[in-house]
Amino acid sequence: MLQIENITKNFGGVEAIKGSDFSVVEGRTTALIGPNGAGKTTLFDIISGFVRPDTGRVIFAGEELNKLQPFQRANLGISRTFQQVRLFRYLTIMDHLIMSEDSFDTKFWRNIFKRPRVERSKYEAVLEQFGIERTLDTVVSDLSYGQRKLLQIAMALRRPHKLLMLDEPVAGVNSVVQAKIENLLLDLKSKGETILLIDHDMNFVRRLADHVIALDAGVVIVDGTPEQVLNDSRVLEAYLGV
Amino acid sequence: MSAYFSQILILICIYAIVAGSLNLAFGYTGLVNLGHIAFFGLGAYTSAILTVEYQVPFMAAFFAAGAVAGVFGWVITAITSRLKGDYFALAALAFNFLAVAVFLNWISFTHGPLGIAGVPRPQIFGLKILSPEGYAAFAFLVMAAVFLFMRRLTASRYGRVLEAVRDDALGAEALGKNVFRLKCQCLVASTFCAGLAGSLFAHFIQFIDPYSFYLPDLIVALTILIVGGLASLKGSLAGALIIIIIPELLRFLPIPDHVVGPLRQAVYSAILIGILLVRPRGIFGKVDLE
Amino acid sequence: MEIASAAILPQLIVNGLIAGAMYSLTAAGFSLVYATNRFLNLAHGGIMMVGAYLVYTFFNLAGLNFYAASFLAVICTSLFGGFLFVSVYRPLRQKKAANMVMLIAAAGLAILLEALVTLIFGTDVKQLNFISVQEGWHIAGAIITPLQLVVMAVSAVLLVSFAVFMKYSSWGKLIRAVADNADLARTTGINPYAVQLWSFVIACAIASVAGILIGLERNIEPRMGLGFALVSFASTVVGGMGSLPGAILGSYLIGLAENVGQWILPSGYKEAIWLVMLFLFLLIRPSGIFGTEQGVRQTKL
Amino acid sequence: MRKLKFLGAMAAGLALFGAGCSFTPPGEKSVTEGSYVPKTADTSPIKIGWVGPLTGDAASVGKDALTAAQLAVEEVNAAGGINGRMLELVAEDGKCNPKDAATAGNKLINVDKVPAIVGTACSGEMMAIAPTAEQNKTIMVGYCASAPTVSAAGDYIFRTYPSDVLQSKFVAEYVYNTLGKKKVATLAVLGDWGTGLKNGFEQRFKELGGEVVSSQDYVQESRDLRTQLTKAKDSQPEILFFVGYTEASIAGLKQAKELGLNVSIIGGDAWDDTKIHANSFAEGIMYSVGAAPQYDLAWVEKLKQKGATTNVCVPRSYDNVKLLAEIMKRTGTDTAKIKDELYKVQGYQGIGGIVNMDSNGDNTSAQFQIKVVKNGKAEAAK
Repeated sequence: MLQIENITKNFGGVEAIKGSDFSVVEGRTTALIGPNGAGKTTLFDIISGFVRPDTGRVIFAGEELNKLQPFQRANLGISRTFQQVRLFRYLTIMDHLIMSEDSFDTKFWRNIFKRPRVERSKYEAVLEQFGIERTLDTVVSDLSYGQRKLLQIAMALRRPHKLLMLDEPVAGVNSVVQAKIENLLLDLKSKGETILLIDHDMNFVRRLADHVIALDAGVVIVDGTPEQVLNDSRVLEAYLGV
Repeated sequence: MSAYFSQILILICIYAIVAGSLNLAFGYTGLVNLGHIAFFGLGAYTSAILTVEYQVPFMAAFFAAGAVAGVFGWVITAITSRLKGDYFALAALAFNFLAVAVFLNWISFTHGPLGIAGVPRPQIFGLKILSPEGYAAFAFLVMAAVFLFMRRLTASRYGRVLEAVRDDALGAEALGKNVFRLKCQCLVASTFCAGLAGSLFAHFIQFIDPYSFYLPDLIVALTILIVGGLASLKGSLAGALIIIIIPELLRFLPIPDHVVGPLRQAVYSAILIGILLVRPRGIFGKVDLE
Repeated sequence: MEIASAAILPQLIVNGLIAGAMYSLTAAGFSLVYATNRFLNLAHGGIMMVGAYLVYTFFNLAGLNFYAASFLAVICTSLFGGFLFVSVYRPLRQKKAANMVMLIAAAGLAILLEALVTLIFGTDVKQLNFISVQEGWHIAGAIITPLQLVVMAVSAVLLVSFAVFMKYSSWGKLIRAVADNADLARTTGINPYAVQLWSFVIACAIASVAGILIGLERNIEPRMGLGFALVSFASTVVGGMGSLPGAILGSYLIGLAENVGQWILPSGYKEAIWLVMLFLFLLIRPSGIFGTEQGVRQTKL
Repeated sequence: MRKLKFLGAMAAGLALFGAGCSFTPPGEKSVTEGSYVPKTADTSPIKIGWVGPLTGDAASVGKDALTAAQLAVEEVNAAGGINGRMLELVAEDGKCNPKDAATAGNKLINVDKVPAIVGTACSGEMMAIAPTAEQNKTIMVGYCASAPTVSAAGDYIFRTYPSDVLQSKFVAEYVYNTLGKKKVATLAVLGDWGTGLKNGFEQRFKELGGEVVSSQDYVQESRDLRTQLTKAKDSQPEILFFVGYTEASIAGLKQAKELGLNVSIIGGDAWDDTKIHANSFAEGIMYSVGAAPQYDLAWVEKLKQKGATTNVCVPRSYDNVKLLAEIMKRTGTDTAKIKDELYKVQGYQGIGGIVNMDSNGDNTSAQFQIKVVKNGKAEAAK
């Protein structure tokens, strides 16, 4: 589904990514792990097009993405979340859910002349599914951190997508929300979603991932099953710095 | 008396359009277009030159005014698209200065500092609008149409995406929204409306010169916008009403004549600073200035 | 299109240097305020104008000795600047006002100052009449007056002291620390508010010196401030936002371009020259000559 | 659809206010509303409008002109007013820009319903008010607007100030014929007045056979004319024709002196300002000005008591009030009659000179003279 070929990226003299190669297989959950500064989020940004790599290619569903804008990649079916939740602070939950559904809302003239009906019950069901106990008209800046994380995952899921990319989905939330998100992801996994996720929590990764890629200082150090990778001495070394 | 009120109403309509369209770019989409008055001026010059020099019918010139302003709006967004917020604002401001410099120096086309005199009153389908009341009715219709258009736009799902671009352009991009195109479209719509207001202005005052489209008008437009509030079209209407009427009231107070002028300026700027200090969201504003 | 003879080139260059020196007097304070306070103080020209009117009041109206009058004017303008900062800019910043709000407030303040001065002094031009006017000195094929040399000297002192002072003195280090990151500076025990206030007051003191010199060279009018504020802004962009020596060099660049440019361009385009420079710099090199590229373009995440 | 409701409310408001103010259909209104039928034994005051720049760049011109107009009103009233009715001057700030002038004129015409406006100072102001004035049959008598375009502004639009066309011709002829200078450099402020004078001058000067060796412009706010003057000096003219308002002229003349531009300098009528004359560097400059036998000194003194000095725009602001008052004594406030009378004015002697109206409402008497600054004072050139 997704191939990363020989990606390098230099930020003002610092090599963030040094020739990374890996691939994400359809229908499986892949986890990217590595210490802070290993280049995980940079790789996410390269895949979704926010950062241009210096060399290398990103291939998604047989198509080379390098020349595409972020929004074009998103519309090809790459749906992602961010480590720092990115929501639109003056808009309501419903605005967010509707916006992530389709791209009718970018059509200038059609929006002036046409006003599609909105079924609130549909969106209320989404809130229930994700366990966000707020009304649809709540402005997102009033939400708790956990609720925002959930909303962001809900948005990413509602987008028509082939690949789901989650950047630290459970970081910084309490254990209740964490359990909620984990169950959600396990459910998705069982339905055959293709997921690429970043996380620090080894136990979380072990329970969820089919495939783990460990990064350190911009290089893929180990690539394999969770057991292989998490027991690898190089990974322990990278994490513990011994 | 009715003629006097009509003319005040005309000015209110014109400035409501200017401030409202600036709100579309600034308040809804977060494009701090400090060069907005340049597009107002481009519209005024287009309409004046077409009707005076080329005897183009008013309605054609009117829409051409919007179109020319819109085209420049597109060009400006396209070439400044890589700049961050503050720098976009400054580049737009520089564009305004530049536009005035061109109005001043391209003498064969704009008559330079002499300005263009004798801009005719509009004639719409054979009906010539001569009286101030008639013109006020026409200006009101245009204003109503422009606000209806902007209202349809901002209340729609498209409007939500514009606000999403304002709040977090990258987040919008990640949702598959073409932020660059949205910004262009928004600025074209905004400058198109400003161009229409320019045409209304030119055919109302019937004389335009480069200095009519300079910093003082930008301050007026910004004051209206901020007093009324960002991301609120109703606010822009209310702001225009307040900001145009208050200085007019000064004319009727027993104040020595030579004091009125500077006093009016002082009042304007004091309102602006006061509102920023006391109620930065303005009367109806929904978002904070960023 | 008329191209003037090359014989006037030295004079045009000198004219450019004089203009640049004049601009640099206000650009220096303007960029100092920007460096520490991170907003474009369009009212800086207005403060310069207030300084000029104060000298006029003390020297021409109250009949004080010129140097005493100048000294008083500098003190009063600085106090006045401090008052503006405490009553307008500081409260706005406390409300977490964005840079754009500060810019708009500053523009409003510029107009307010102009209106108030007009109410008090009227609109007509005031002359200090301190230096008698005669033909300047002939130096290297160009003519320059002693006053203009003083202006250039003051400008040079500002340039050197900014370059040296900012780099080596403890105050300069404080200013740079606040300029780089006010929040970080706070955690290391620096009081950014004090630094911001003091740099604003110092900028006002420089502005009043500028007002005195500009008043001597070009007379005093309520509207004298705005043009200087705009050119200061352009100089700061050209030189690099936040770089103090950059703003001064930017002033010279604009002064030179404006005057030498007239060698080939019709003179009506004189003002257009700096506008085009401003626009091109914003488009092509928004960080200016000495600024850093950081934070100018749309950041990708 | 809250917006629709809001617009609806505004529309209703408009309709209400239209009804309350007797909304007259277009085309019909002007005849009934614009003419002023004098009532018998009416003792209410007659309002006269005045427009000029009271703020902005040209405000120094406007303020003194307003004082002069007020002086004229006081004199008219002291002498019994207009057939027993007192004159009342309503002044508005036109800021020397079209937009503010349009609203100012609009207020005078539609609210104060003045039969006549003394004004304006700037041609831009005049052009902006003229359409409204013409439509409402309100008389305008400009006291300082001199752009050639004003001639065709309308039937009700007059000015006692001569058109720039005449002045620029006069200066060109004076420089070429009287002074015998054949090479001139020109430097003018960009604007209706400056550009108008410069163009007219250059055209006439070339017709006469002279050579314009350098032609420069500057914007109104500019106070640094060094490079323009450097270029002018380099072209080695025999004389410099320098058109500017007081502020830029003081700066420019000083810079000319500093740059050692030691040729004669001749300027336009805005130099008739004592603020310029008082400077050492203004010694010897010449300028053209509407010919008036030295201003009546008693009049200048009266003006001084009111805290005003005279400059080029001041006398005619005074004259226009007096001229209108004189006509209104015969015609009342019927503007159509005032207009007809104004066209007949021949040989009216005012402080600012003789007024002879032509069919454009322009003053053709336009006798100019050249003044020279000597010992800080302007005096007539031989």
